[in-house]
Amino acid sequence: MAGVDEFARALEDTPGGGVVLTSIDAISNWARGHSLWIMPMGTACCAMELIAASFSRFDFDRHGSIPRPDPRHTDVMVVAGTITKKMAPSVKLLWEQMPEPKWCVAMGNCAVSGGIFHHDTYSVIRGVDEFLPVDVYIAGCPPRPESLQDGLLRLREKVRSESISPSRRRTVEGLLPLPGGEKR
Amino acid sequence: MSFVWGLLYGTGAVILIAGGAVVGVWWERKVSARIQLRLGPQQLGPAGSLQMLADVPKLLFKEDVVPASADRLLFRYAPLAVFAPIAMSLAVIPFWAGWAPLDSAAGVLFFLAVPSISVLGILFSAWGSHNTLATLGGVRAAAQMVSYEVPRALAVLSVVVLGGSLQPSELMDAWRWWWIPVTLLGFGVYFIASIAEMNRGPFDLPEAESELVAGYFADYSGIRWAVFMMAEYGAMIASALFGAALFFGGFMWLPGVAGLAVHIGIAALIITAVMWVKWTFPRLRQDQLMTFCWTVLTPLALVQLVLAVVVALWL
Amino acid sequence: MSAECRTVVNVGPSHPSTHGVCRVLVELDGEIVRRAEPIIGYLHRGIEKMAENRSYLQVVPLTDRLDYVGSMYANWAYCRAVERLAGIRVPERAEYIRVIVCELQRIASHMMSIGSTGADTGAFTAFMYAFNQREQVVDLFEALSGSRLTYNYVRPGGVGADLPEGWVERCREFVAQHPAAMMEIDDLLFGNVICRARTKGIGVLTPHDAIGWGASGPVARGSGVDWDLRRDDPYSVYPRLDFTVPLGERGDCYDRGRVRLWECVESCRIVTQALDQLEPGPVQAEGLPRLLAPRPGDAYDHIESARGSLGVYLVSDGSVRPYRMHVRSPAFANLALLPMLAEGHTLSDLVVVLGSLDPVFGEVDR
Amino acid sequence: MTRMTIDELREHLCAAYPDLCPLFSVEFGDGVLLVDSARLREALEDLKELGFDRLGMVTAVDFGDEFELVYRLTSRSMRVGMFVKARVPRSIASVRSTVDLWPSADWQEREIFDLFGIVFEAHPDLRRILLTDDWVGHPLRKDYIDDSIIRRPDYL
Repeated sequence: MAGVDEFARALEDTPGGGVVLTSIDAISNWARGHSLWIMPMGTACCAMELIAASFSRFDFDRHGSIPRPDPRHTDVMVVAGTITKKMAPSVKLLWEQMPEPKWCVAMGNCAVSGGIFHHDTYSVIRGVDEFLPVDVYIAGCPPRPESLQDGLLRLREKVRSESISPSRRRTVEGLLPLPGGEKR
Repeated sequence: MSFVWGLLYGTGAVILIAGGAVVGVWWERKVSARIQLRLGPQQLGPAGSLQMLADVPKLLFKEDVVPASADRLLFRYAPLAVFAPIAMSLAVIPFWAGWAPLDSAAGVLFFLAVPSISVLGILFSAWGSHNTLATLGGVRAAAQMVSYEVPRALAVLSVVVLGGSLQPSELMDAWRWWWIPVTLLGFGVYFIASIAEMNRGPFDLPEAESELVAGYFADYSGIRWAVFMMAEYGAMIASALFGAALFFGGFMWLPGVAGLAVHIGIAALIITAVMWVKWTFPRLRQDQLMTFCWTVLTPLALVQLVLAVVVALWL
Repeated sequence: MSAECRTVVNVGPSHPSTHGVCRVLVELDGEIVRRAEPIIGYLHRGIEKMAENRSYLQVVPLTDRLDYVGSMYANWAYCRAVERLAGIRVPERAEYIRVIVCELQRIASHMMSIGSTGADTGAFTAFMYAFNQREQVVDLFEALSGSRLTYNYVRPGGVGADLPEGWVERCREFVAQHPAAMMEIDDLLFGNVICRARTKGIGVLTPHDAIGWGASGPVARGSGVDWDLRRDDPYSVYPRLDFTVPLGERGDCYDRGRVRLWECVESCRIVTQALDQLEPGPVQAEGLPRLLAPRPGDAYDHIESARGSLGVYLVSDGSVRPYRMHVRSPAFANLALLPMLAEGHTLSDLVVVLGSLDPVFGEVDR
Repeated sequence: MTRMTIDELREHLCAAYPDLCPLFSVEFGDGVLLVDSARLREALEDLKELGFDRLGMVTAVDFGDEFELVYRLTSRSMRVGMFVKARVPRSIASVRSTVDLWPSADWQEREIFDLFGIVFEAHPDLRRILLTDDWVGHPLRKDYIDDSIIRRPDYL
């Protein structure tokens, strides 16, 4: 993305370039927002609702969101379900395999905070935000597909505020270390 | 002069395939949705027809990932090696009475031979990705595409026997409506073999989603992956247009632009049938796929060929 | 080919057809699987440990999350163990309701399994059709418990709430249309020549192995092992209901799928009979203390879940919390068969075999 | 093939193996055979001979100084299930594997090894199964300590 960054900087330095930059941003954000392909990182119960979401009844294809099992083809990782210490390195690896720009949705209480598995257990990571930068949190155990729909539409709003220019981009903390150190 | 003509043609073919792929993907999403009791894209444009206008720029703006362990040269240029032969194959398809963009004396042969080169591109991508699943997919694709060449060529040959020419325009001039019943079996073989050629369900083993995740293009992202998809749809469009011309007469039914419309209409029906098959049938296994090719499809194509020869001699 | 030519392929832990988070290390010789080793534990959440720090009633929501495709089963198995331990008598109406919801749950769970056979073989459309049937069951359960997936409905001493108004009629409607819908899915999937070719003769499980490896449910019955706890170790009101236990012959993926299919039809019969016999009454045992504290000892009880015999082993030390809870998970036992069944088949068959064992990893890993 | 009651089972067992008879008791409606850990293997072999062809469940319970191993056996021919229990001292938590009798013990014994640290001798492949290979400790032991555990406030 270095070339894009330089191009964006050059545009900002050019008089009137800001207008062009804003237009490019508008187009790319519109396109990205309306074509959020899902990487279904379903591990537990929420995965069932994630499946239901793209099936006949709820049909996320209506919004242009289709699930693709291959991380390289997707934009949004929907972490649906409990992430255990054994699973976390795989989730992180899949996240790293996704091409930029990418977003992460924590679906369900387990992915948000550990939920019902927050206390007393030795193997669960309490929230996927301990090692991934989460954009949208969806509560529920499991959330209904409608909630996921709402979450994706909110993500679309968030995408709308992004920019290809580094100076206008929101700052995200990159990848966080896995709790308890790196294990792979 | 021929260079300029070639440049013009190339641009035209790319635009045609890109446009066709955009419409095709939308159509496929709608057709699959209808089959699966869903609605499909709905939000952008009437019936979601502008959905691809969002998808394509998104893929364009996506990061272009090259895995660290990949063979960079092969990995980067494999999509082109898949796409270019398919775009080239469009050149010999007759669209107009007495005219094809490249009306070569061996045009039919060209159409059968050139798209097969894309199997090299698939092998490049599979090998270049340095990924076991991708390699498996690539090897599957190679075996499958090389094998299904045979029945496909034999099926087309039966039309050639009837027409007595390998030149697309001459072949089409010789075309008569009663060829349809004579070559119907041939069309069946051509249809099935073409589905296998373009790696679509139920022959989509190279990219089998439930086994190999995405097969040979598993490591491609953004626009490079889009080129693979375009090649797939391009192959579908080329096969459908060519089949519509040879087996159903295409533009021969009506003069001028109306004929072209009929041609495209028949091709669209064929494409829809391809999608219908994909979204209804389960996937074959590799050994079943090969057995089917050699013990069912090839003999059937030979029967068709004999039939066509008999008819041609009898006339 | 010599052993040096083997390729090791890693399937999972996030793979479209592992039905959750299972990793299978596959040694391939060309396309032929020479060794497949399932690696589980990616969803091990320590539910058994958590249960030791919850009161008996608070464990019920945890059991929901065990088998998330069929939450009612784990609820029921746990509640039966608690009831056995604490000597609770469950009212008859509650038993009938439990049977009804569990048979509906069997339909919902089998729909998922049959549908995913379609998805594994590449016929995604059949999955959608099956899932639509599942959605209807889920709707019924939502009316009962307010949740689409984790019901927390079967409680120690009865069920959470009585059937809402009009529920029986809705249930009858569903059960009436289901066999026909089932046949449609059957035509779409097992009626298809490709699907038959993909499942027949694949992953053959002999009855001897099925018994030795502790397989249960449709996996064992697909091999012709005539063992169904509903009939052979009758519990609840099953003795009063008339049903047959479908059996397979060859023990391949096809038979396992067909057994599931026929079980759904049988479940419809059971639900109809149970609805006919349902009489008004209380749905919760009277006089239960808010905090159960059974006398010290241990109890085991099992039910026939969609995956096989699901047992819960509870140890009480006389306090208000279980001293130890262990779940005998049928999916865990069935999944152990994978290396044996997949060997010698191709990689494409591996996913079909895995799908036909119908593992739910919440239950496998616990 | 009728269902055998607990009493019939006791008679059947006593007739076949008189030495096991005094160890048999009934608890919450289930037959329980409480054996010494040294004789566990022998008892299980005898019961397999008797017709208990399925090992439904193996698990362990931590009782402080001792671990109790619980085997749930089922017989298809007699249509009855029963328990075999044996206690092993915590200091030498080791017992003979039953994989050769019932293959279904394979993964279950691995699980017990993983979560309790009880070693099964002659097990073909005794590795951790649910937790990662580099995990420290055996979590289902009552004295397991892990800094990452957050204790739940005692609401009840």
